Amino acid sequence: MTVTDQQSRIGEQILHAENITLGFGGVKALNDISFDIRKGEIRSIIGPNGAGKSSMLNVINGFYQPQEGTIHFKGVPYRPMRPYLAASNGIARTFQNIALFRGMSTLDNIMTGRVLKMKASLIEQAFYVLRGKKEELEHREHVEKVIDFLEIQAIRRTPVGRLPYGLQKRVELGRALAAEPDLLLLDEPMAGMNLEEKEDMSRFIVDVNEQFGTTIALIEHDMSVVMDLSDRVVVLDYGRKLADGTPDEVRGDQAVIDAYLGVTHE
Amino acid sequence: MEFRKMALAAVASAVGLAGIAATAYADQPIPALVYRTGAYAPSGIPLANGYLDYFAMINERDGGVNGVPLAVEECDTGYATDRGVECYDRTKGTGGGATVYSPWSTGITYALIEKATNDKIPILSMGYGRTSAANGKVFPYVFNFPATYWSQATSVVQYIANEAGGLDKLKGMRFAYIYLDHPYGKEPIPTLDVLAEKFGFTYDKYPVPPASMTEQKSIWLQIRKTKPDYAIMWGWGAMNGTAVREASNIRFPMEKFIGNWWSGGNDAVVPAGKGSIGYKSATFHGVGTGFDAYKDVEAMYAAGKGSSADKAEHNNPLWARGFANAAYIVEAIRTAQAKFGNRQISGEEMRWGLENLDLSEERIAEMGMTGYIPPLKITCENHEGDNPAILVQQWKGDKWEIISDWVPAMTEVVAPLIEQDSAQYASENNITPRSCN
Amino acid sequence: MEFLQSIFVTPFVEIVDSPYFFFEVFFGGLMAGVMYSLVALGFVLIFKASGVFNFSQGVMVLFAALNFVGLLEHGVPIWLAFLITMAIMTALAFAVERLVLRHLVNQEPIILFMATIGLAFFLEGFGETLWGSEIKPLEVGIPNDVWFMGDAMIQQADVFAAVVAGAMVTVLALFFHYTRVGRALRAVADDHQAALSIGIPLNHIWIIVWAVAGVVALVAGILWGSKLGVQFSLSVIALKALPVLILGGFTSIPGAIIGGLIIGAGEKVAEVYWGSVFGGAIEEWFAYIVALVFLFFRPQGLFGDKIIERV
Amino acid sequence: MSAASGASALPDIKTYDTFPKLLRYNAEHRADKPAAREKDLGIWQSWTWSEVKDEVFSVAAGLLDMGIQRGDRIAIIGDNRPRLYWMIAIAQSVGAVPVPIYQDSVADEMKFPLEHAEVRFALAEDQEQVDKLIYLKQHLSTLEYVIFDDKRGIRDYTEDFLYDYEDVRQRGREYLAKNPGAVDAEVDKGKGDDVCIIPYTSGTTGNPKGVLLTYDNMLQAAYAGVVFEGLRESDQVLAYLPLAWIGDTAFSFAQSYIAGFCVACPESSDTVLTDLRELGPSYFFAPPRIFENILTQVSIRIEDAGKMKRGMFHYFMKIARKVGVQILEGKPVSFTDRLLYGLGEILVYGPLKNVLGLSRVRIGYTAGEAIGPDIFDFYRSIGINLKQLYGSTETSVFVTIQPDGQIKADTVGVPLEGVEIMIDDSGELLIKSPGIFKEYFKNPEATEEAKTGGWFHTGDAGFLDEDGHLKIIDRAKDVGKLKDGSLFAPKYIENKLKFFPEIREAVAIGNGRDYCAALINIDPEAVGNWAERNNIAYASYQELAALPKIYQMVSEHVAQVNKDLAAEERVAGSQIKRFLILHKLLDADDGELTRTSKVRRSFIADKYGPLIDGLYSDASTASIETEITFEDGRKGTLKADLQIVDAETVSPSASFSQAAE
Amino acid sequence: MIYREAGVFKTSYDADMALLPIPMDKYFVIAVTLFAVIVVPFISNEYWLGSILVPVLILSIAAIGLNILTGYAGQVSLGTGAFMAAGAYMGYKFVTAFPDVNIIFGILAGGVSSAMIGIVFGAPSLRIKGFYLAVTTLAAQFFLIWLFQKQPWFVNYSISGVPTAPPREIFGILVTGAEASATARYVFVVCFTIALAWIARNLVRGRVGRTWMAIRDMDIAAELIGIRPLQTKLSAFAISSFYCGVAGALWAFCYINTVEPSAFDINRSFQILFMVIVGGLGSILGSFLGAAFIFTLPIFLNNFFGVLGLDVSTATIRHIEFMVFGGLIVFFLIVEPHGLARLWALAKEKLRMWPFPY
Repeated sequence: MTVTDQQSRIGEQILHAENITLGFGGVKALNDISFDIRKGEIRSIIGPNGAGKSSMLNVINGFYQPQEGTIHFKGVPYRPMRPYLAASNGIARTFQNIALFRGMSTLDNIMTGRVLKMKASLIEQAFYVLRGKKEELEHREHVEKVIDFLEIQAIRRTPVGRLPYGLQKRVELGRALAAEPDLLLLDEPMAGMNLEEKEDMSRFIVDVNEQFGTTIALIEHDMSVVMDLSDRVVVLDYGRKLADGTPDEVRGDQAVIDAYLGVTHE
Repeated sequence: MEFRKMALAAVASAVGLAGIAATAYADQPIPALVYRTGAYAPSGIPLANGYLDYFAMINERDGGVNGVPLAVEECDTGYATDRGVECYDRTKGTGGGATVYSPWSTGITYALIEKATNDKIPILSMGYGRTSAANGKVFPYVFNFPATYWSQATSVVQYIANEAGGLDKLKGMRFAYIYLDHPYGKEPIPTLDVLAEKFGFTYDKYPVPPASMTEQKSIWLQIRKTKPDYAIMWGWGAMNGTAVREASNIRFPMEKFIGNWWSGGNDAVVPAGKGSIGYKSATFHGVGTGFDAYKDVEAMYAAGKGSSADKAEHNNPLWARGFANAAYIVEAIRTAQAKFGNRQISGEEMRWGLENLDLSEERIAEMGMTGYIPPLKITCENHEGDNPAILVQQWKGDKWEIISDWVPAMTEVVAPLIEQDSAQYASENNITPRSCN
Repeated sequence: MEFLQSIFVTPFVEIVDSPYFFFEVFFGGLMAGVMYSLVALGFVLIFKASGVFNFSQGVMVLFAALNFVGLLEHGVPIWLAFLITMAIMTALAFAVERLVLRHLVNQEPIILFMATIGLAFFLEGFGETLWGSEIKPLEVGIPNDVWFMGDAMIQQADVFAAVVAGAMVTVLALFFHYTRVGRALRAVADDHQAALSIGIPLNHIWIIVWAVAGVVALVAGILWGSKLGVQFSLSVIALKALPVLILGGFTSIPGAIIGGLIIGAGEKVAEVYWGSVFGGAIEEWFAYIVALVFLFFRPQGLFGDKIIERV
Repeated sequence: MSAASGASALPDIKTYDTFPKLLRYNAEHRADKPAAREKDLGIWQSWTWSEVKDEVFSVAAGLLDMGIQRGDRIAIIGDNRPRLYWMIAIAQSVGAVPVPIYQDSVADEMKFPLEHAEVRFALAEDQEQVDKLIYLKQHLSTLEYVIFDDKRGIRDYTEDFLYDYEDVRQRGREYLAKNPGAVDAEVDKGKGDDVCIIPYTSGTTGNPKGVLLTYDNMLQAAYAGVVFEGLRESDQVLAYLPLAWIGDTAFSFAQSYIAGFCVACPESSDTVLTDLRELGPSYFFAPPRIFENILTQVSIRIEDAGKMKRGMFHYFMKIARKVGVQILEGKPVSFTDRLLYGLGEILVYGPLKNVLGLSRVRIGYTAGEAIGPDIFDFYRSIGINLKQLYGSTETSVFVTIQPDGQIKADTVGVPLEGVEIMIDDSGELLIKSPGIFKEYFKNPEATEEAKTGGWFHTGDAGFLDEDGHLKIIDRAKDVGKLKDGSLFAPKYIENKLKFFPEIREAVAIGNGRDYCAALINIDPEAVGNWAERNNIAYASYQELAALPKIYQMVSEHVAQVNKDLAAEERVAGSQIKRFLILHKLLDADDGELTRTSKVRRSFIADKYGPLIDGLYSDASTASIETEITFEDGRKGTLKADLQIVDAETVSPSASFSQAAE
Repeated sequence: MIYREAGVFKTSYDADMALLPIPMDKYFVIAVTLFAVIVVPFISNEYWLGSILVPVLILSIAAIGLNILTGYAGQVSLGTGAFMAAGAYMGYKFVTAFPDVNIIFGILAGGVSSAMIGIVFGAPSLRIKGFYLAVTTLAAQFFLIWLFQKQPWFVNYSISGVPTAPPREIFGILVTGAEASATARYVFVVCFTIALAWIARNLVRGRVGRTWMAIRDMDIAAELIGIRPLQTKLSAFAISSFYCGVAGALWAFCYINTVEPSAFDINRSFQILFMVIVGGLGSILGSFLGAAFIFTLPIFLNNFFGVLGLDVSTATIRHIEFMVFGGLIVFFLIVEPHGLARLWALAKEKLRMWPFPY
């Protein structure tokens, strides 16, 4: 990918977090963290276990309320945020431990991702008329595109509980994509995958970013993956921000090498 | 596989069910809605035994009523209305049509009134069910002789007045009314209201929820505090025993505690043991063991027939009540046979038999029931009978004893109430009261 | 206005007017609560160790009492009847583990819950087939007199029940703290893996805990039965234990005791002083409403483990 | 109009002598009939003939706009998707020649046909194919335009020769708006003897040859087939075999354009079986291998069923074997049997066909190799009208077809109208028919060799039987002799071995040697399942293949084959004397099989030399080191010591005397 | 075995997302429906219509209601009886207040009132989960029954407190009250049942159904994709209660003919929970199977001994019935914890794959 290409793809700030502090009891999970995410980029948050990565995602999508600091999303500051509000503002996410709706099929799981886009009244749904029917058909088509995109046609009707781990992860990504988010949060999308699955998932992440122009923020353990995928990387350690920059800058950062790279590459 | 086998069996037996209904009965069919299980079984078992024993005795001793054997089929309702309705529907067609029903439950009676009327099968809800059904003009198929709840309430008040030395002594008295929070328990309240107004007493209402009949502590604490002159109880099932037990716990004077006739079984006094001695209750038939009719039952037991219950059960007023109920039914069949011939009679004919039932002292003596049931005459207008009255019995620690004469009801109080309620019913249900002339 | 007064003024005036009576009501309530606690205790034991919401606990009370009183009627001495019934309850625990629980390992809680309802039906039918459904008086020599504290009357039977319940809880506490099995039971409540490491198979733990719950049911059955006679209605008191459970928390033995006391005292006081305002019989739902309101502020109950939500 | 009656008149192929002309005919006469379907986005997206014509003409106009010349070659590379089929017609519309290429070839394998055909345009299905073309581009001086169908992943490619199919179509629409009739004019220029298509044959030796077929070849051959079977508009075919294979072109393109039936493409190669079941085609082709696989699957799955069901299945299969074929062919059978068969239809055959997706098959073909009589009869006995057909790329497929009601498992049927057959002295089969190709593209020597005086040398050895049915024994060049002069037809022997479900592939050796020996591949699925049922543990194919029990089982099969061979006088001398089970599956990626899964005999003889030496010595083992290619293209070596076993042979005289009894 | 699906393919989402995409299923359901509405009334006797089919159908509606709440939205409720009671009492109030309005509206009014009450008692579900929630629904059970029993307004100040279901007509045919023929009541109830089952099916397979299941399967994830937990749970409570309310009203009007609290006691709640679980959580079909099974099993057992001709006392029969019933429940849960619907689905799957085992 050429440099010019990347610049044209990445736009203005979409999310801006300022001085975020989050504590549980006496423990500070996040301590005065500031960073931003730009439209169209792949932004990674890395750090060792317990660095506060997941907490950061949870703050972004409103699951935790930070004690201090503000977040602006699309220029609007967060009021006390609830997860469903974050979702309706265009933030979707996947989970480190798969959080699919196990009793439902792949198709239904992804359809559920489009819940916010469906407006039919209860009566219309009850009688399967007007919007109740129209929306189902329209959204089905969109969901089929997601299924096609993720190459999971063969498991369309399978209850997700029966799928192998790698496919479940893919379905979960599909559910998030179905919402057509402005910002997609991925919490360790490749955790527990084998090499081939990781490669597939990386391809999907890049494709999502390129094809739909979706801004992606991802947490990942696997450094090599992060460095290949990301436009910019934030490094956290013990709730503090160690470094922030392009993969190359981060890779060269002494603090990062000491705290993280040095450890894992032993 | 297992499931499939079972389903097949289910279908097979369902088919069988239809088959049996058509073939098994050739005699006078009397379905018996009983409850030998569930929360009310302690009351239901002696009732059922007495009821069935009389029919069995008639079959055994006389070979049926004028040669027509009685075919009794039990159906267990568990005192549940829907089960009762199902039992009714299941049995009403047996053997050419059920003769009569005694639902033994106010709830089931309510649910069956219209159905039975429609099916032209009479209901004998003896001393329970819908009181205003005493009005035969509106409820041609429902009978509730020999006395209704409302009559009973007036008789109880009358008895208290008698004990106190006259109706005027009621003025200023305070009663506690403990009742099952159920249509049955609420039935006498309008009457009590009228009586309170009329005689100047007051009464506190203590409802006992059916779901927690055994939780009466707070009620009796309050009674201990208010110290009423008399406690009157309209209880059923486990509620009776609990109440007597709690009353004895707070040292409530037992001779001032009177239950209605459904609170007068052995189940009411057993749990409290000695504490229940002195507890009174109403009854509309005699108690004890000395009646001639009982001897025939004992003879039957000796032959290994009947409910195979211990004859000690005859001491239980509830057994006696089931027995009396059956006796009334048999007499009504006789009455109907007298008009329609000595053969199986239909429900409609049975209705005529019930409506023209006339038990004189002589007839009662022939039945071996002197002192056991009072003389009775039913008419087209009056399905309660001409002589609503109660006896009062008292628990002596090992048996019940009748301690009063017949205490008549205040029909002048009850009649207008019946008139009013049945009129409301008639208007709600678009019924034109029939003419009895 | 009058209505408000009858809610907010009159009852308190009455309490102040007649403190002895209030004490009597309150104390009576506490004693009723002890009885609820005994039933709730059985629930908690089983829930704690196996995560099963055992709806049949109420029927176990009936079943134990039926066996006990049945044996007495056949002239078995009390102590022997007690021991035999304990053995029966233990056998029941074995049977339940072998025939039911073992086959339902790893099923959803609601399935296990339904299974215990099925068990309740079975036990009810079984017990009554064996012993009949007539009411049976139970006399085991529980004192039946009253004491007076001032004007307040105290039932000796209640106090006896409280003492028995107290002893029971003490024994259980000792059992849990000082025996290997007891410790395993506590461990299993926290973490099934940890319990395995103690070396007691999960199956055994289930049997033990069901047997203990059976004994608790027997004690409750004797106390209730000598009060009400042994009859079907005994099984219905299980419903009374449910609000106690939610108030106290499903997993806490002290919760069951304290919850029982609160519910008992609360509902009696409410019924006596406020019941008539609403037409009486409010204690039927009062406990549930209290529990519901309480849960709203503390979803895990009084002593239950805090529920932490994670992503 | 009733679709079911469907047997409307076929177009006159004299008038409509090219496919684009037929397309115009269809767009006019079958405008609203479905022409194509594809399982995509969860449903069967459908196009009518008029939509297809619109699409084809639009894209064709786009190509005109891009400067395509008549006679240019257009490579078509990819899975079975409607657009790829349309591209055949698109190319033909503007007088260009489509060159379909096997989509699973690696880039280097593609290079030859692309280079040889001097393609100027290419349609690549997706990123995978585009990548191959980009890699090859520098070697292909003629390639100017690469059009891609699925833009997934290609968005950021900067190569200036890449064009999005949809953009081309858009261009075409604009071009058409300016030049209406431009495409029609090009279509009108087409003639029956123009080159229609250049498929490349996957030769077992040497480079592939481009077979130049004219419209007349294709149309007349396909038309004969259509008439022979009464194909009609309401028929439906599932296009799942490689598009570059001439058979697929014939069934899914040529015959569809003539008969007007609908061609459906599966969602992906993973979902073919599901799609087959959903679609329920009425016209179905599969090579014997697939029928064999399906039957193997059936047997395996049935073995897992409950005892009762299994018993029922076997019972009714017995009934089917007894009378099924007769009933299918309308021959008289006893009433009881008919009744039992009817019951079986309800309980077994019907559901089975339904589950397999074959219940609506009206005409089923198999060809390419001999099909095991057991397999063939199995399908026929459950009521599927499966037939054999004989043909090749050079004959535009259709040479002989088994006519309904006259099916013999060991023949390939009777010649179609216009087909003449001759057996030369060496036993080789020669054919003359309207479908015979024009020439090998840029290979006059080969043309010379294969075609003399209008007769095409098929290279197959065979003969016509007494009923005029053609019987194929083997490749003519493969038929040889043992040292003792006995006839040795390797394929004949191999096929007999392969008819056992446990044997997947076999290579018989013996030409010029003392006796016949065999290398055997077991079928991992069938044998694995068998092992599982018998509680035999194994970790890998190699281990499985070396198990004594497996050897034991294969020995029995070989003995059976020997017994069969002994019963036929001509081949009785070539019984298998020694054999071994190979430690790896023969694989096209390793060059051991052709892309159409035919054994490359000489390559194998070379590669497994040490093993073959072992077979002709007294040794009881032989060791071998082979190179294998992993799925991701990496290579590795595999070492193994293999056991060699003496097979039980039957003395011919003994068996003849038996047979005579 | 019966299924012939080859060649059944969908060319549009409309067809693919139809209620019953497999033609065999569609024909089967249509046949069953027609059979139930047109044929059954002619071939069944009064007992079967009035005492078996009518209650089973009504309980099926209630079971669908509970299944929506418990099976689809994952909220366990033990208050079904109370919501049925709400429907019965409010339906009664409505019918007597507006005697000229069509009875259908009366029944629906019962459902709507029950739905509103359901919303109130569903509110705690935001904070309370699992068995804690189950027990709190008992608050609804006891409070509502107490309320209806206590307040004479609900029974129009009837002296007995047990009003009779007023007779009402549709097209001049009595459909409620004791005088209505079993056939009329059956047809009335079966039409309601079919309509409500159809609606339930539409709901659970559509957007709202997916949000319910999402909350059931993983409430946090559901919230993070934009599903409002409270709104979703309350909608489940409301619709569930609506179904229960309609069932309660029908129970009072078309089956027992009286409006009495004891018909809706805690045992009813348990009975319906049984139906849902034995039938299959999260299955509309299961609600029917469960209702039929649980309702008819005791009757069947009761008759069973009679058919055998054994001379067993009624009480013993009942006790054995209890034991067998309890035992069967346990047996079923062990054999197939997902209920009869799962057995059905497996059987169907078997038939679709026939003759293969999978």
